[in-house]
Amino acid sequence: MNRLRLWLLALGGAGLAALLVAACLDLPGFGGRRHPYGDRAVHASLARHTANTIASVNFDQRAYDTLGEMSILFAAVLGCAVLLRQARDEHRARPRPAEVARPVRRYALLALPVALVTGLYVIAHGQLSPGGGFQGGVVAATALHLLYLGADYSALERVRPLGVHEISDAVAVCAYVVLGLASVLAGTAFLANTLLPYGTFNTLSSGGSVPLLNAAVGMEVASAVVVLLAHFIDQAVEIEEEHRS
Amino acid sequence: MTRRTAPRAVLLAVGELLAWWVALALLWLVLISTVDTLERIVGASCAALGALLARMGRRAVTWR
Amino acid sequence: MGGGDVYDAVIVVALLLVAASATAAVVQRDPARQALVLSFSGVVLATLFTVLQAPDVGLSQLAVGSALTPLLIMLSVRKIRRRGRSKEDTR
Amino acid sequence: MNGWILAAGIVLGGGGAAALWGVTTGPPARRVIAQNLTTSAVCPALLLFAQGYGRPAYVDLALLLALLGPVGTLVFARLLSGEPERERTSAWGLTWAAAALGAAVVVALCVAGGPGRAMVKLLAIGVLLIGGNLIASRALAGGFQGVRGG
Repeated sequence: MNRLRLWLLALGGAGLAALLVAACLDLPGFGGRRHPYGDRAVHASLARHTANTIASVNFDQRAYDTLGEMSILFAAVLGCAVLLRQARDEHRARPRPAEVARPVRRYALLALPVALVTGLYVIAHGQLSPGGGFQGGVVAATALHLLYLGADYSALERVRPLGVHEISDAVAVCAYVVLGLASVLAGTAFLANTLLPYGTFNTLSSGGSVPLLNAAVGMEVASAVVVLLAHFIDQAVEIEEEHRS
Repeated sequence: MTRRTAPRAVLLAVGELLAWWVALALLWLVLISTVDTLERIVGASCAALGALLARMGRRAVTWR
Repeated sequence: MGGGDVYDAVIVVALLLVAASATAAVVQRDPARQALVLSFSGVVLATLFTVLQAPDVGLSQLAVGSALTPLLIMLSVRKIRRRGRSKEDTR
Repeated sequence: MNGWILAAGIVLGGGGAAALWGVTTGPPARRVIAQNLTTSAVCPALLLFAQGYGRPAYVDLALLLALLGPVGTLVFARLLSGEPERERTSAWGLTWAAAALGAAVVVALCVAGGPGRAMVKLLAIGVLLIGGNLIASRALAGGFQGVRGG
């Protein structure tokens, strides 16, 4: 049976390889001068005073796709929360507090605020320098878990109220949609960047609604990752099955 | 006048928060490229958030 | 080595490292050790994106691949190992 | 002939190949040390790229790696400590060499960049990188005694 599967894989792989080679033969040269999409994206981004074209594409020209990406993350974390919840035949065993070397604990307590401020910096400057809501949100969420690495899980639970993060996750998604609806109410298209003034180039207030959408996505990603990790750590550290004797 | 709201404890708490706030505000100023009023406002609020989290983290670890 | 070749040479170095680390990740069977190789290949992949002038994507790869993915994998490995150990106790 | 890009390529190639060999072979304790050294090899390379390409915005990548690299190693040090054999191979020589490399690159870039906020940012990244790596190797050398509950 295994041999048949290998043959099937080989056949499929050969077909895919042939198609890929055929497609690559008439690709435009690597690093050529002609970029029709790039030129238009950069032109639209500069017209709306957004220094980072990727942020302009993400949150202005294709903001609707980012709404899709955000709801994918929201649904994924929701799925994890449902799957990893504590079942009936499981009980929570409080783990013994772990002893961690003093310098490691001091580093965790020191790096915790620095990582949070760096995450917020990456979110806030999404439309100026590389970064944005997604990257900064993940950094801010990872910063919180330095407490789990530097001390133990009970310390993390004291600092991170899970209910607040679940609510802020939902609020952030709604904020993104409401920002989109605002432009519909004003008579233009959904998520169109025509309401707010574009501000002066390369400053924090430039780009119209791009920084606001960036902040909403940043908040959503940060709380979604915290909720996701909370359920993973619960399962790995606290929840244990009843021992059927 | 419980132990936590004794003037000395409040002073210590405010001192710690202020120290963290100043350090994180400086870090923000170092990170950004152009400095203007809006950057300072956003930086000050992010530094305040960081200082709050730093204090909560320290108390969560030392509280046994 | 001409002036412009350095830029291409660096792209080749990054590509080779990504290819080697990805193969090593696939070959490795133990999930805990695979997480280590994945963490390494994430960092090298972020460097490849930087070299190809895509810093946003590189930043995303760094943010997710350096601390979040290893944490998720290692927590799952610990959960499976703990369940395995409790099964042996009860048998 | 862009010297910065050449230096970055050498640091990336050399450090990356050594770290890859370290991560894929040998006992788990040594693999985690190799993972720790990956951060201290690739972060200076990213700094050199930022200088070589003339884009100060790329420094944020090195900042993020200097901040999250040690966190990743702490994750492995914490959750991998369940391994049966417990011999502690802590390669302090390698760690100090990597720290020296990071320091040298940061100093060279500061000299090239000249005084200013960018230099302070570089120094901050250098401190984060070297401090983080020393703490991570300290954690690997027995920072988590008997972490069963986690």
